[in-house]
Amino acid sequence: MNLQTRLPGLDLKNPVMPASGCFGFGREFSELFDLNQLGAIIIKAATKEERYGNLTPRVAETSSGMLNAIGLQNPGVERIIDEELSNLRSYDVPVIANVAGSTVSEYIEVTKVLTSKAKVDAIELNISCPNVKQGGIQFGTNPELASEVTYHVKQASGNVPVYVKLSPNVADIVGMAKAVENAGADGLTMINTLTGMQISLENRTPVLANKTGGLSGPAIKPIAIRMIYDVYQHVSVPIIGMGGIMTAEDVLEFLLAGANAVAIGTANFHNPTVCPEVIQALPHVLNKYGFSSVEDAVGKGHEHETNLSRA
Amino acid sequence: MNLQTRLPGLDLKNPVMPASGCFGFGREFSELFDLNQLGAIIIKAATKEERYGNLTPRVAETSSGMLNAIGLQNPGVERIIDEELSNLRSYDVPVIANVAGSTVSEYIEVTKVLTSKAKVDAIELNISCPNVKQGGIQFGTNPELASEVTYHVKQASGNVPVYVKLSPNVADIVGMAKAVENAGADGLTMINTLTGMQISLENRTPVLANKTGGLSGPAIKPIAIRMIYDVYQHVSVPIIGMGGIMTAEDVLEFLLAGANAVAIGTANFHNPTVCPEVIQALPHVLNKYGFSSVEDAVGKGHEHETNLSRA
Amino acid sequence: MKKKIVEVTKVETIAQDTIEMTLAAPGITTGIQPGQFVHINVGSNSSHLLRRPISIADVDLMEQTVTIIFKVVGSGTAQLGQYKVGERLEVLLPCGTGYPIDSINMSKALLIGGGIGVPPLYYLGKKLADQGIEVISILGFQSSSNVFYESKFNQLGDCHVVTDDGTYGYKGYVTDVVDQLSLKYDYYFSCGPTGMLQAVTNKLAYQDGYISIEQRMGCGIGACYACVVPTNDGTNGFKKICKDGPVFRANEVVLR
Amino acid sequence: MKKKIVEVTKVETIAQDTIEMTLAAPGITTGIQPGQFVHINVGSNSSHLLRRPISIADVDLMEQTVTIIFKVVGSGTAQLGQYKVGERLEVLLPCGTGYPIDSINMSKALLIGGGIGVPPLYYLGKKLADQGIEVISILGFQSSSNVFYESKFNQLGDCHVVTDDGTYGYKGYVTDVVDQLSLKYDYYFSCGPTGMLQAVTNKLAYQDGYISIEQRMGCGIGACYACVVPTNDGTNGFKKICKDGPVFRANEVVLR
Ligand SMILES: Cc1cc2nc3c(=O)[nH]c(=O)nc-3n(C[C@H](O)[C@H](O)[C@H](O)COP(=O)(O)OP(=O)(O)OC[C@H]3O[C@@H](n4cnc5c(N)ncnc54)[C@H](O)[C@@H]3O)c2cc1C
Ligand SMILES: Cc1cc2nc3c(=O)[nH]c(=O)nc-3n(C[C@H](O)[C@H](O)[C@H](O)COP(=O)(O)OP(=O)(O)OC[C@H]3O[C@@H](n4cnc5c(N)ncnc54)[C@H](O)[C@@H]3O)c2cc1C
Ligand SMILES: Cc1cc2nc3c(=O)[nH]c(=O)nc-3n(C[C@H](O)[C@H](O)[C@H](O)COP(=O)(O)O)c2cc1C
Ligand SMILES: Cc1cc2nc3c(=O)[nH]c(=O)nc-3n(C[C@H](O)[C@H](O)[C@H](O)COP(=O)(O)O)c2cc1C
Ligand code: FES
Ligand code: FES
Repeated sequence: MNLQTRLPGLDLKNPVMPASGCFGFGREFSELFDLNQLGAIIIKAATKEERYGNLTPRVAETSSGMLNAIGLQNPGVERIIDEELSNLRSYDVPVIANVAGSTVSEYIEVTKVLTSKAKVDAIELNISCPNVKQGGIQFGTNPELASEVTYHVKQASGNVPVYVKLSPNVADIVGMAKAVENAGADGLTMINTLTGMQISLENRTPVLANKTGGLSGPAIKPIAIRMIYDVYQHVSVPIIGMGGIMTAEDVLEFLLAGANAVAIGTANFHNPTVCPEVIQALPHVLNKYGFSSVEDAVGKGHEHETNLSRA
Repeated sequence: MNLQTRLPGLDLKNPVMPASGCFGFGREFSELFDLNQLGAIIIKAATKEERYGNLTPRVAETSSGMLNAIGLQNPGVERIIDEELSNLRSYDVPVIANVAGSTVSEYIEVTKVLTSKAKVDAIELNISCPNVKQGGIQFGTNPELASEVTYHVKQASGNVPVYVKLSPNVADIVGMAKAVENAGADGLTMINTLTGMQISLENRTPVLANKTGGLSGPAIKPIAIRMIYDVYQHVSVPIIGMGGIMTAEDVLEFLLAGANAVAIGTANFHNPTVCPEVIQALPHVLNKYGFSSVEDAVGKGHEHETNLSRA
Repeated sequence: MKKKIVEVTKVETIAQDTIEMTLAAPGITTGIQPGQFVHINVGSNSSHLLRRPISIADVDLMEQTVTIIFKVVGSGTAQLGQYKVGERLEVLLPCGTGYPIDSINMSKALLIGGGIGVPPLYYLGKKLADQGIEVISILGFQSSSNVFYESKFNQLGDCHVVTDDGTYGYKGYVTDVVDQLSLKYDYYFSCGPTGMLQAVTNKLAYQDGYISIEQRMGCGIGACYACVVPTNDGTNGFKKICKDGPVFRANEVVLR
Repeated sequence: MKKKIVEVTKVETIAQDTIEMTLAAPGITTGIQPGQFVHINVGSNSSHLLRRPISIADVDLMEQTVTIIFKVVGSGTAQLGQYKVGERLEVLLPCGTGYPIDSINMSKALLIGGGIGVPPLYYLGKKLADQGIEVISILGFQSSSNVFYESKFNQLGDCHVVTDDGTYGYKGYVTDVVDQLSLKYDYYFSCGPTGMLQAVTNKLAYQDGYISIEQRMGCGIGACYACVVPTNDGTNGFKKICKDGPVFRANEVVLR
């Protein structure tokens, strides 16, 4: 079974990669399995300077989901390159760098450093982090701002493709997708987390120190599927889908909705070997439901509709 | 333990009521328990004319949640009054009528009929139904439209209070809440469902005939809690909270977030006697966490913050 | 319809992926009509929020038990199949409207079941036979490994088994057997996949009959409007399968 | 750190809501240091998405088992407590960095444990005693019904139990006992609630010591930055409790 997947700038062995922020820089997981099995790796968000993130608690469990408010803790782009990317480069796996910032110029600077010094295979533009006070989510909920930052980052990235990560905390996801596509995005990654909160009955205060956090995990899968399905009908750039994937069956559901590849986030915490297990199960699942390759399945959840409207 | 809760137009024995669309008009549940135990009843959406709703399948199960796309099936406001409300009136329980429509004038007409002919205790203005092609959700994602329909329905309702039901499918829930408060809403009910989708791997098509459906159940509770927490800090009208409530502990979490009362939807399908069971457990739970009444707990999840900001 | 905690008193795999399970509780059998179903809470809050509807396949008034037969097709039936003798389940029963056998005047009945549509016909056949009505049954299965309850139906009267692949009994569909046998009967009673019910009702359009149909359910008690089926009376109206059905007169609703 | 399927070989309630559980698998004990923890998958996907960290309380190299002791405080530990002898669990172990006992030169050690902070100190004490180091312990519990492992600690050396309400042993807090006994020792090792650790590290500020701390975890292996604690070195930096800890030098991190 052919699991190969071709996306702008990315020639993937298979369509499965860990999602940003849920895999660090791969170091810990490499103790548990051979990272060469992965389709790609999306690394944790990089900002210009070191960031210390939010106070703890930073995570909470919810029904079929979790909340996180890490707050973009990272050692800054230069140290990420020196301490982490060189190590990751020893694997034969494309690296997608997640770029975050508070201002358009920070996004531009981080992108320049990553594409010139580190030669990452793609940029994932994180305009949707709900857990920082400045930047991030404002860009992700306002089509003009999203379009502006996409345009400038695209200018700065040279020939390294830029995938824009969309926030689900919007009324009109198709509008956002079109805005960043028009601004030059080479692809979309979706979805980031939904803003949520849990309140401790004992302490009478939100569980997370940051009060709100990003909701991820199987709880949000129906929202991710809906958004990808809708966006697929209105944009032509490829989509890396994510949100609650736990199994190879889930991967196929995302492909049917219109994703060309997928990322797995929260499931890595439940089962740190979930990525290779899903990759191993995928051929059987594709075959069981009558598909002969990954590409064969992409967007096939829309077929019936086309048939109907042709009738 | 005092469970009494006073809201505009509603003098409730306790703060727990079934949510609109999940309890029909109470008839079936009355076979299983005495409806007099309920704090109130929110009945299924009423439109001017009979509506036949969407094709089936209309529901699907998701991780800790469900999708529904009933599509406002109802016999029309006149038959609801004749066939259902007279029966409900035999119970000593306030009735809140959920009003839906495609146009502002439909909302007005249905409200007039319900408040003049049927003397319902309150109107729940449903501007957030994601499952109908026309009306509903547009009103709920656009603050100007929401404000307009609220204003007109408020004019039409006489002295019957109007609660506006907010959609969570927005980037700025506080902006929506303020808009309808300024337009005269007596209270808010929140949240309605999030738009989602499930795709059948066998059939290669969305499971629901309507394709998308509304996501409800414990999966969305963190989103509901966050939205109520945020809105509570910015509006002064009371909030009836809902979204994933299964237990009396969940009820307390909603009270702490700022809800004055709560509604239970999806849980009625899992356990049709959940409402009386939650009502029975509530005094013990309030007491366990140090509260002496329902009102005592409302908004107390914000206390720590007040303390901090005072310090 | 009541909410009951029942004890599992028997679990047996009677065909491929097909489990026969007996549920016991005092008073459990009260008021059950053939064709009604049990609405089962198969799991905890988060793992299965929605109940699963399973037809009542048999009733034992002496033992106060109800027997169900289900096929493991997804996660809900898989979880139900994990229950062991002695464990408890929470169920709603009896749900829906069954076959109106007390109000039908007949001397000979034809039962036509397909796959997991066979179970409700067994209790129906038993009740009919009790009333002295002659019962003939045609049961369709995919393959020999799926066949169950043949001998039980044989005790009620002639039973013809047909498999899609011909690995057991006749080869083909239940409607083929209807053709070959050219039977005489007063009413037919059918339950099975929608495709089968369409074929049966088309073929037997000139006959009086009752069918039992399925749809994904929310509440299972008539409150949520999830499980509707369009009526055939030109009104654009709907019936609720969980309350007005699952049994309908053959021409009462639109199958699609 | 490895992912292992382990078999539950013992489950015993040893104090109020407190369960001792033994996990067995070939190779399970390899490389375990006292103070490390097991990161346990307590449930199915949807019921508990996040693992639960539980300290290693004892290790049996002969039997290839690891013992954990946990208190049922919420739904995760409740579910863990439901496992029965013979059932299997999936775990990551050993996780984190334990007490660096091989690199410390000492002849006398004081263990100070509070509540569910007591378990990791037992395996620590056992290893220290094996090395010929004198072990004194002070164990604090809420009330007499919560006391466990007193006799086990007594076998390692003097053990002083203190309860908040005085229903068993001394009355008061572990720090009160530290005052009353005025002990001499080279290092102290403490694990317990944050409030207790603050009191202990304040009182013993002049002493060398190690503490073990808790925080809600995501991955439990160092990848997600959920479990950080601020370092005390003026850099605004953080350490990861799941990887750099849970054991830290007493003044290495900021407790709050
Ligand atoms: C009135 C009635 C009587 C039934 N009697 C029997 C019986 O006696 N024996 C038997 O094996 N099966 C019977 N079924 C079908 C049975 O309910 C489904 O096979 C079962 O719900 C599938 O659940 P699952 O979780 O295993 O499958 P999944 O596919 O994982 O189920 C996912 C969702 O789809 C729903 N669903 C899937 N298929 C069906 C279906 N055909 N009908 C209704 N809901 C469905 C489930 O309720 C659930 O909400 C009956 C259905 C109805 C409506
Ligand atoms: C390194 C380490 C070692 C531990 N060793 C032990 C031990 O030996 N025995 C023991 O009884 N307990 C121990 N704990 C605490 C134990 O992990 C929590 O009591 C448990 O996770 C609570 O889960 P719950 O579902 O029962 O509670 P819930 O409150 O329902 O848990 C909900 C969430 O909060 C997290 N959580 C709640 N309290 C804590 C806490 N104190 N620390 C970390 N996460 C928490 C859970 O992981 C979960 O994500 C240890 C914690 C850590 C970090
Ligand atoms: C702990 C945690 C940290 C995350 N950090 C980032 C991040 O740094 N950048 C980013 O774009 N997304 C981040 N995300 C979002 C995920 O990449 C992903 O979009 C989201 O969690 C949905 O996928 P999932 O349900 O599979 O986790 C984070 C998610 C989690 C749970
Ligand atoms: C089957 C179903 C039907 C619903 N119908 C309506 C409706 O007619 N009007 C309305 O305002 N909300 C409707 N809702 C939304 C609920 O009232 C409630 O806002 C939502 O489900 C969140 O609560 P829950 O998680 O407790 O179900 C419906 C929900 C479900 C599941
Ligand atoms: S399932 Fe709710 S009305 Fe039938
Ligand atoms: S829990 Fe993920 S880094 Fe510690």
